[in-house]
Amino acid sequence: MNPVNYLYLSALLFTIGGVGVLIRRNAIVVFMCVELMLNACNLAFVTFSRMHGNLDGQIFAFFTMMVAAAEVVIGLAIIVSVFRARRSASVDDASLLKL
Amino acid sequence: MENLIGLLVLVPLLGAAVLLCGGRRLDRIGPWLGTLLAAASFVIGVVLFAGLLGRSADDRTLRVTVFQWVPVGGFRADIGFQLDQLSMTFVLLITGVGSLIHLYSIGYMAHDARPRRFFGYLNLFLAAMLLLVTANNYLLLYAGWEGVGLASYLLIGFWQHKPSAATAAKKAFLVNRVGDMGLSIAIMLLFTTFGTFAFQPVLAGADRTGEGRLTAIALLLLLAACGKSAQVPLQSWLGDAMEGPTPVSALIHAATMVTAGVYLITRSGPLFEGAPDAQLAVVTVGAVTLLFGAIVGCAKDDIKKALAGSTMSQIGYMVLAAGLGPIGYVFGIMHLVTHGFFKAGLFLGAGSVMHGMNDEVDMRRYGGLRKYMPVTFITFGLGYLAIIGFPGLSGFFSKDKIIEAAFAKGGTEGWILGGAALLGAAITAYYMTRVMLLTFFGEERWRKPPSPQEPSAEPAAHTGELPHPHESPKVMTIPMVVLALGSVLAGGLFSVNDAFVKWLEPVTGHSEGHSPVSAAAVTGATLAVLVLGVALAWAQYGRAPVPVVPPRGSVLTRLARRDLGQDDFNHVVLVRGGGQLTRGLVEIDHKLVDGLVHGTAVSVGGLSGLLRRLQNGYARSYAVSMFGGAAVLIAATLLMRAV
Amino acid sequence: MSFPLLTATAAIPAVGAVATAAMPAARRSAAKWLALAFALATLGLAAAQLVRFDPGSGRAFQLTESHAWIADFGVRYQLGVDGIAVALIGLTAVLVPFVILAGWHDADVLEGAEPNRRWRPTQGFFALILLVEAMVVMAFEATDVFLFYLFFEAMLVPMYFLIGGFGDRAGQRPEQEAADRRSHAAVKFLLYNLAGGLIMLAAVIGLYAVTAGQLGHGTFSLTEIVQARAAGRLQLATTTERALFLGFFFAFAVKAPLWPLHTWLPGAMGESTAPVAVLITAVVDKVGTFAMLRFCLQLFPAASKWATPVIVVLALVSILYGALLAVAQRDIKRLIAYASISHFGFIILGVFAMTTQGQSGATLYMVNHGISTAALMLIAGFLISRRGSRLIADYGGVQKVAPVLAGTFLVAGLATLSLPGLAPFVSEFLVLVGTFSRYPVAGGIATLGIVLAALYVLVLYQRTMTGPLKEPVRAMPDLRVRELAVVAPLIALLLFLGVYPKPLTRIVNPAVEHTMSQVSRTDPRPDVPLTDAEVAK
Amino acid sequence: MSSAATVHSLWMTAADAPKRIPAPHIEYGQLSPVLIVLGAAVLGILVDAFLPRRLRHPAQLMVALVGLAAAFAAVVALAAGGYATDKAHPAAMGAVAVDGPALFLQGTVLLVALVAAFTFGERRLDPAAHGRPVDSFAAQPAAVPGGEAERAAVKAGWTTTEVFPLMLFAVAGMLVFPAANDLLTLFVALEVFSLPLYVLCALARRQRLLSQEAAVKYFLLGAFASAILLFGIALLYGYAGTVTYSGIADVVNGTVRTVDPVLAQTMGNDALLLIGGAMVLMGLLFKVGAVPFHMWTPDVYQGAPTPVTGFMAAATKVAAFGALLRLLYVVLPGMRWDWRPVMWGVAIVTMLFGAVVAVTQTDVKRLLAYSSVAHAGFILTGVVATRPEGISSVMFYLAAYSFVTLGAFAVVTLVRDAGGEATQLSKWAGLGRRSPLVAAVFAVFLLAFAGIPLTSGFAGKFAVFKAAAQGGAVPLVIVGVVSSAIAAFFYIRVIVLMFFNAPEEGGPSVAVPSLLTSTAIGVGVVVTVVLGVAPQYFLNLAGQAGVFVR
Repeated sequence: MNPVNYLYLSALLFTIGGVGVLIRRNAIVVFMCVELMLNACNLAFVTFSRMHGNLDGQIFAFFTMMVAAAEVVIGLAIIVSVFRARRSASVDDASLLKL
Repeated sequence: MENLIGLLVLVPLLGAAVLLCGGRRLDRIGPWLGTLLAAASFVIGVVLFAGLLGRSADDRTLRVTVFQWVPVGGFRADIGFQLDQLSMTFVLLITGVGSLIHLYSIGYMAHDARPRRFFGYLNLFLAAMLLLVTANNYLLLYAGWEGVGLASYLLIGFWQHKPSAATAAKKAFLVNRVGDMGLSIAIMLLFTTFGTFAFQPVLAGADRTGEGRLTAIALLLLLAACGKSAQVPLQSWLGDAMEGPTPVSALIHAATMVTAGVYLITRSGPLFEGAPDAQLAVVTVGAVTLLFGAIVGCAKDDIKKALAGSTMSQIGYMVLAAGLGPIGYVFGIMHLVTHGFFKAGLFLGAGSVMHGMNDEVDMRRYGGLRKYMPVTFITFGLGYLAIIGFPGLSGFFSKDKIIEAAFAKGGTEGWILGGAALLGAAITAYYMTRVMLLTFFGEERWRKPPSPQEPSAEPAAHTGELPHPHESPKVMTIPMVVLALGSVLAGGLFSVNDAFVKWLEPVTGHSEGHSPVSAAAVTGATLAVLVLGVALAWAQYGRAPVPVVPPRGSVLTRLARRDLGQDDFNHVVLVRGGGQLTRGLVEIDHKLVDGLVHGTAVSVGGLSGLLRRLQNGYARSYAVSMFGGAAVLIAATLLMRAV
Repeated sequence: MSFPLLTATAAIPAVGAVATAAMPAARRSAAKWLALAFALATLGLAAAQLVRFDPGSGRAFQLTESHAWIADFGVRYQLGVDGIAVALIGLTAVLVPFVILAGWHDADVLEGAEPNRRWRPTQGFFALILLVEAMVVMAFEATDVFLFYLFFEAMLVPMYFLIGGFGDRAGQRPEQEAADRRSHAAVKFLLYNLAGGLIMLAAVIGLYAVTAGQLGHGTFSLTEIVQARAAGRLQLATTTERALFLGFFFAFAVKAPLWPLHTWLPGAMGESTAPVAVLITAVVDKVGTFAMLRFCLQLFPAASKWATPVIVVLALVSILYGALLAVAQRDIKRLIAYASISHFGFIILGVFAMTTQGQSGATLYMVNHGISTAALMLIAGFLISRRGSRLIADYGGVQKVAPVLAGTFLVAGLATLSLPGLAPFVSEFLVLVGTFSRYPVAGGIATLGIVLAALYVLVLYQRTMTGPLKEPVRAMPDLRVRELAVVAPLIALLLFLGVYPKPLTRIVNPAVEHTMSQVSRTDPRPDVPLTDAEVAK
Repeated sequence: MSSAATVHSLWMTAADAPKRIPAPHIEYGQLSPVLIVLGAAVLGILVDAFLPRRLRHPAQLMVALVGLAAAFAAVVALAAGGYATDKAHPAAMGAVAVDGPALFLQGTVLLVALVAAFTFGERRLDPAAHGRPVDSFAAQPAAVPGGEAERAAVKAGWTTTEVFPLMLFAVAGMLVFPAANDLLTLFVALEVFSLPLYVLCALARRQRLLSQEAAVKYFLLGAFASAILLFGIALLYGYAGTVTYSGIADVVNGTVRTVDPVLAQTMGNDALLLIGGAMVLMGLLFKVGAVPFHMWTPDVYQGAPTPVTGFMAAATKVAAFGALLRLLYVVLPGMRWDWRPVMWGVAIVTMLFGAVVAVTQTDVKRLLAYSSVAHAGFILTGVVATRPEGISSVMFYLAAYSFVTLGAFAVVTLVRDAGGEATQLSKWAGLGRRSPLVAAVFAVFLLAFAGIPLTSGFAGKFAVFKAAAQGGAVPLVIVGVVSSAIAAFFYIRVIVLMFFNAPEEGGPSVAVPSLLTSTAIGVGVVVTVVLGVAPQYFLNLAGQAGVFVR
C-alpha cells in the first residue's frame, strides 16, 4: 500500500481532532481531540519516516507520546480542579474572563 | 546742530517716560513739567529754525543718522533724521501749538483725577509726531505714524470709565490701522522696488520707475493718509474721537496729527507725480471729503462734532491741494498751518465754552454766551472769520489759493474740483456761522431745563443744575488769544512777498498753474459764496428761534447726522458681518478642524469597542480564531508562491 | 578640551530639577528659591554663550561638542549653536526665571488640604519647569537629528504634567470639572504632539536608512549630512526627500502650531496656569519653528522649496484664522492662545519666505513673541488670580483700581499688536517685508493680520480694563512687588529690543545667511536699484 | 513488493545500528546554563519534599535565586569564552545551538527570571493570612475555591512553594527554546516551558476561579497550538526527511548533498514545505501572542497570579521570539519571499489590533496584555527585516521590553484593596496623589511602553523600525508609527487617571513591598532608563550576538 495513504489518514484524523476542539464543549473531550491531533501527527511522522527511510520520525513519535502523557497529567489536573470548583466541565462555562 | 533734531524728539519722550512711570509723586508738578518740556522742544525747534534760516535756501536740509535700527541683509532701517523746510514747518506748528495746548490743558484738566497721565500722553504724542515729521525714512516715519495713533488712542480714551470713550478710542486705532496697513505695504513695495525706503534715494529714483509701480505705491500711501487724516472712506473715527478731552481734539484731531496724511503725500510728492492716476485718486478723495465733512458739519448739534466735520472738510482741502502736485503742495501746507491755528483756536474756544457750561456739548443748549465769555467769544469769532475765509484773515489767503489751484488743474477736472472747492467754501461759511450763532447769539437756551426724552450722548454732563456760564481762567484764555492772533495774522504774513512759497519751494517744488479763471474771479466767487453761506445760516439760525430739541429735519440732514450712513455701513458690514464670520469660524474650529481629530479618536474608540467583542470569553471561539488564522496563514503562504 | 558650555547650560537646569524635586515636602519655599537659583544660573550660562559666540567667525556652528553615543543608530552626542540657537536659548533662559517667579504661588498646597508627606506638588511644579528648560535648551543645541528628536519628544512629558497637574487657583467651577478639563487639554496636547513626533520618527528612521544606504554608515549629524549632500556623496531621490521633509515638517507644524493642527493650543494654554501657558507658547512651541529653520530647510532644501507654496498658504490661513478666532474668544487665555496661533503663522511665513529678512524676522519674531506673550500672559495670569475667572465678561474698569496692572497689560498688548517702538514690530515688519519681496500677494494678505491684531488686543483691553468698574473687581489690588519684578524687566526688554534690536540681528544674520546659502536662495533684487551716484550720496 | 523489501532492509539497517552509533557527544559545559537551572529545579522539588513547611519558602527562594544567578554566570562565562561569536557551534549532536543569539536570549531570560523570582517570593503584600506572611499563590491549589479545605489551608498559612521549581522548569524550557537547533528540541522545549506555565497560571491566591479559568484556556489553546505546530513539524520532516534546522535549510536551498529518490519526490512538493512552515510559524506566533493567535493573552494575563503574568509576559516573549528568529533566519531564509509578505500582514494586523483594542480596556492587566500584543507586532517588524540588524534589534527590543513589563506587573501587585490586587483601572484614579512614587514609577513604565524618548522603549522601537526601514519595509514602519500613536493614547489615559483624577473614596491603597519587589521594580526602572539613555553597550552586545550558527 502506498504510504501516502497514511498521510491522508493522518490529515483526516488531524482535521477531525481540530474540528472536535472547535465544536465540543466538554473540556475532557476537547482535550481528547487535542490528543487525537497529536496522534495524527504521530501517524504522519511514522509515515514520513517510512518514506524517507530514516528513524527521525519514529523517534519523534516517541517524544510526542511522552509529551502527550505529560500534557495529560497537567491538563487533567487543571480540568479536574476546575470541575471541582464549578461542578461543570464545559469549556463554555469558563468565560468570566472576556472583553 | 544736527544733534538737536534727536533732542527735539527725545525731550518730550523723556517727559512722557517720566510722567507715566513717575508715580503719584509727580501728580502735583506733572502738568507743569509736561508743559515745560513741550515748551523746551518748541525752543529747540526755534533754534533749529534760526539755524536753517541762516543757511542758503538750497542748503536747508539737515541730516543725521543716530544708529542703525534694523540691519538685515539688504534691508537697512536707520534711526535717522532729516530736517528740511517742510519738516521744520511742521516742527514749529507741532511744538508751538502743542505748547499752547499744554498750557491750556493745565487749566482745562485742573479738576481731573489724573492730569499727570494726561500730560504724559500729550508729551508722548509730541514725541511721536515730531518723529513722524523728522524721520528720514519711511519706516521711522511709520513708527511715528503709529506712535501718534497710540497717543491718539490713549487720549481719546482718556476717560476710560466712559464706555463711549473707550469704544471711540478703539475705533480710532482700528480705522487707523487699516490705513497703516496701506503704509506698511507701501514701504514693502518701496523696498522691493528700490531696495531701500529712505526718503532721499526713493524720491530721487522715482522718475526711473514704471508708472504702474508708482501708482500702486502712491495709492497705498493715499490709503494711509486717508486713515490718519480722516478722509473718505476712512473718516468715520474722527467724529467719535471727540470723546477725548477737548485739548486733545484741538491738538491731535485738528491741528497736527490729522494733517499727517497731507505731510505724507507732500513728502512723497515725486512718487505721486509719476502716477497721474494716483493723483486723480488723491484729488477725488480730497474733494469728496471736503464736501462730506462740510455736510456732516452742518447737521451736528454737538459743537465738537460740528468742528470735527469741519476739520475733515478742511483737510479735504489740503489733500486736494496736495493731489494737485507742485501747483498745490505749498498751498496745502500753508492751509495746514493756518488751519492749525484757527482750528486749534476754535476747539479751545469750544473747550472753554464747555468748561463754563458743565461740559455741555449740545449747541442747542447754548445761546447768547458772548456776554458771559467775552474772551472766548472774541477769540472764537476770530477763528470763525479765519476759517470761513474772511478777507485779510489767514483762511482767506490759504483757501483761496487752493481753490485757484484746483481750477488751474485745467480741463473738466479743474472745473469740477474748483467747483467742489467753491461749494465747500459756501458750506463752510454756512455751518461755521451756524455754530457761531447757536453758541454765542440768540436766546439763552441753557436756562431751559433739559427735557427728559432727549437722547443725551452724555448723561454724566447733566447734573440737574443749570449751568453758570463763566469765562475760563487765564491759563486757558492766553493760548486762545495767541492762537487767535495766529489765525488773524498767519495767512497775511505768509503771503507777504510769497514768503511761504519761497520757503517751501526748494523741498516741494512749485509751479504756477495756468488757471482758466483769473485769480481775481476766483477771489470774487469765493467771497460771493461766503456771503451766501453766512446769509443762509443767518436766515435759519440768526433770525428764527432755535428749538432745543432738534427737529426731524430733511433726509439729507438726518443722513448727515448719521455721518452720511458711514457708521451704519460699518456696523452692518464690519461689526455684524465680522461678528458672524468670527462666530462661524469658532464653530468651524470646534466642529470641523477639532471635530476631525476628535472624530478620529472617537472612531478608533468605536472600532476598539467592536473588536473587543471578539474576545467573548469562550475558549472555543479563540480556537476558531486560531484555526482560521492558521488557515489564512497557510493559504497566504501558498498564494504567495502561486503569485 | 574646553569647558563644555553647551552641555552645562542644559545640565544645570536638569540638576536643578532633580535637586528641587528632592526637597522635602515641608521645605516648599526653599524649593522655590532653589529652582529660581538654578534658573538664574542657567541664565548666566546662556549669557556666557552669548559672549563667547562670535557671529563674525564664519563658522556655522560654534562651541561645538561631539562625542560618540549610540554608534549602532549612527547617533552622536553632538552639540553646537548658531546665532539662531543662541538667541532662542537666551530667550528660554531669560523667560524661565520669570516663569518661576510668576508661578511662585501657583503650586502651593491649598489651605486646609490634608497634610501628606509624600505629595509634593510645589517641588514637582518647579522641578518640571526646570526639566522643560533643560530639554528645550538641549533641543536648541543639538546638531544631531536624533539627539534633537529625543528631546523634542521627551519634553512633552514634563510639559504634559505641568498642563494637566496644575491649574488656576480659586476657579469658580467645581474643582473636579476643572481638573477634567485640564486633563483633557493635557491629553490633547500630548496626543497631538506625540502623533506629530511619531510621524517624524518614521522620517528620522527613513533618513537613517538613506544615509546608511549611501554613505555606508548611518548618520544623523546635521553637518555631516549637509556636507555629504554638498559633495554629492549623498543624493536623495525627489520623492524620498519630499516624504522625509513632510515627516519632519508635520511634527514641527503640530508643535508650532500651524493651522489646521492648532486645536490643541487653546485648550492647553487656557487650562494651564499662566506661567505654564507661557512655557508652552513662548518656549516649547519655539522649538517647532526653530526646527523648521534648522532641520527642514537645511536637510531638505529642494523639498522645502517644493512645499513652500502650500506652507505659505497655510501660514496665511493661520495668521488670519488665529486672529479672527481670537476676536471671538470669551476667555482671556484662549484669546492669547489664538493670538499666538496667528503669530506662529507669521513666524512660519517668515521662515518659508526664504529671504534673509523673512528668516531673520522669523527668528527675531520667535524671541520677541516669546517676551511679549510672556508679558501679556503673565499679567493676564495675575489678573485672573485676583478675580478667579478667565472670562473677559467678568472684568471691567480694572484700570481704575489697578492702574499699573492695566498699564503694563496695555503695553504688553501693544507689543502683541506690533506697535513700533516695541520689539515685535521689528520682527513682524521684517517677516512681512521678507515675504512681500518674494510673494507680494502673500505679504499683502499677511498685513491684514496687523489690523486684526489691533482688533483683538484692543477689544480685550477695552472689555477688561476700561468702562465702568464692575463690582467684583472693586477691591482688586494692583501689582505686587513680586509681580512687578516679573513684568517690569519683560517690558523693559520689549522696549529695548524694539529700539535697538541690533544685538539680536548681529548674531542672527550670519546664521540666516548660512541657512539661505544651504537652501541656495538669494534675496530678490530690487526692481529699480539705486544708481552708484545715489549710493555714494 | 519492492516497498516491503525496502521496509525490510530498513529494519535490518536499524537492527544493525547499535553497533555503529557512536555515543552521543554532549558538551555539558556549553549546556551548563540549562543544566544548572534544571538541577536547581530538581533540588527545589526535593526541598519541597523534605523540608518543613516554614523553611520551604526561604529555601526555595534561595535555590531559585542561586540557580538562576549561577546559570546566568555560566552564560556570561560562555559568552566571554567566545561561544557567542567565533566559537559558536551546534552542540549536543546538533540539537542545541550555542551561539550569539542563543546566549543573549538565554541571558535575558535568566535575568528576567531572576527578577521575576523576586516578585514570586514577595510575602509582604497580602495581609489575608492569619499572622503568617503569604505570597501571591494559592494556599492549597487543589482545594476547591471557597471550600472548607481552602479555608483550613489559609488558616494554616500554607503557601504553594512549588511555584519556584515550576518556574525553574519553565526557565529551562525557555533557555532551550531559542537555542533549539532541530525541530524535535524545539517541540520538547516548547512543552517543557509551557506545561509549568499552565500550572502556574492556576495558582492565584485571590480570585481563584479566574485563575483556574485562565489556566484551562491557556492549556487547551496551548495544547491545540502545539498540536498544530507538531503537525507542521511532521510536514516539514516529510518534506526534508530530517528535523535538523541545517538539514531542512539545505533542502530548502537545494544545497543538499545527497538526494535520494524519495527526497527528490518530496522536495518537489512545495506544498509540504509551505503548509508545514506556516503551521510551525503559527505555533510560534501563538506563543508570542500575534494576531490572530493572541486571544489567550488578555484572559490569561488577567487571570494568572500577577507575578506569573509578569514572568510569562516577559520571558515567554523572549524565548518565543528567539525561536521564531532562528526558524526564519536559519531554516527558512530560502523561502524568504514566501513568508515575508505573510509576516508583514501578521505584523501589521498585530500592531493595529493590539493598539486599537487596548484603547477601551478597563483592567490594568488586560490593558497590559493588549499592549503586549501591540508590542509583539512592533517586534515582528524587526523580525521581517531579514537583515543582521533585524536580529540584533529584535534582541535588544526583547531585553528592553521584558524589564519594562516585569516592572509594570510588579507595580500592579502593589495596588491593593480588600479583594486583593485592584486591577480595575477606575480604582487607580488619583494614585499619583496617594503615592506619588509608585505612580511615577508606573508612569515611567507606561512611557517606555509608549516609546517616549530617553526610555528603553524608544530605543527598542527605534532599533526595530530602523532595521525594518533598512530592509525596505517602510510601510510597516508607517503602520508601526500610527499604531504607536494609538497606543500612546491608552498609556496616557492611565497616567491621566493616576495623576489628574481625584482619588475615589475607599479606593485601593498601595502596599509597602519588601525588598524583593522593590528590587524588582528598581531593576525595571534602572534598565528602562539606562537602555533609554545609553543603549550603546547593549546594542553592541546584541549586534555582536546577532549571528546564528548553522
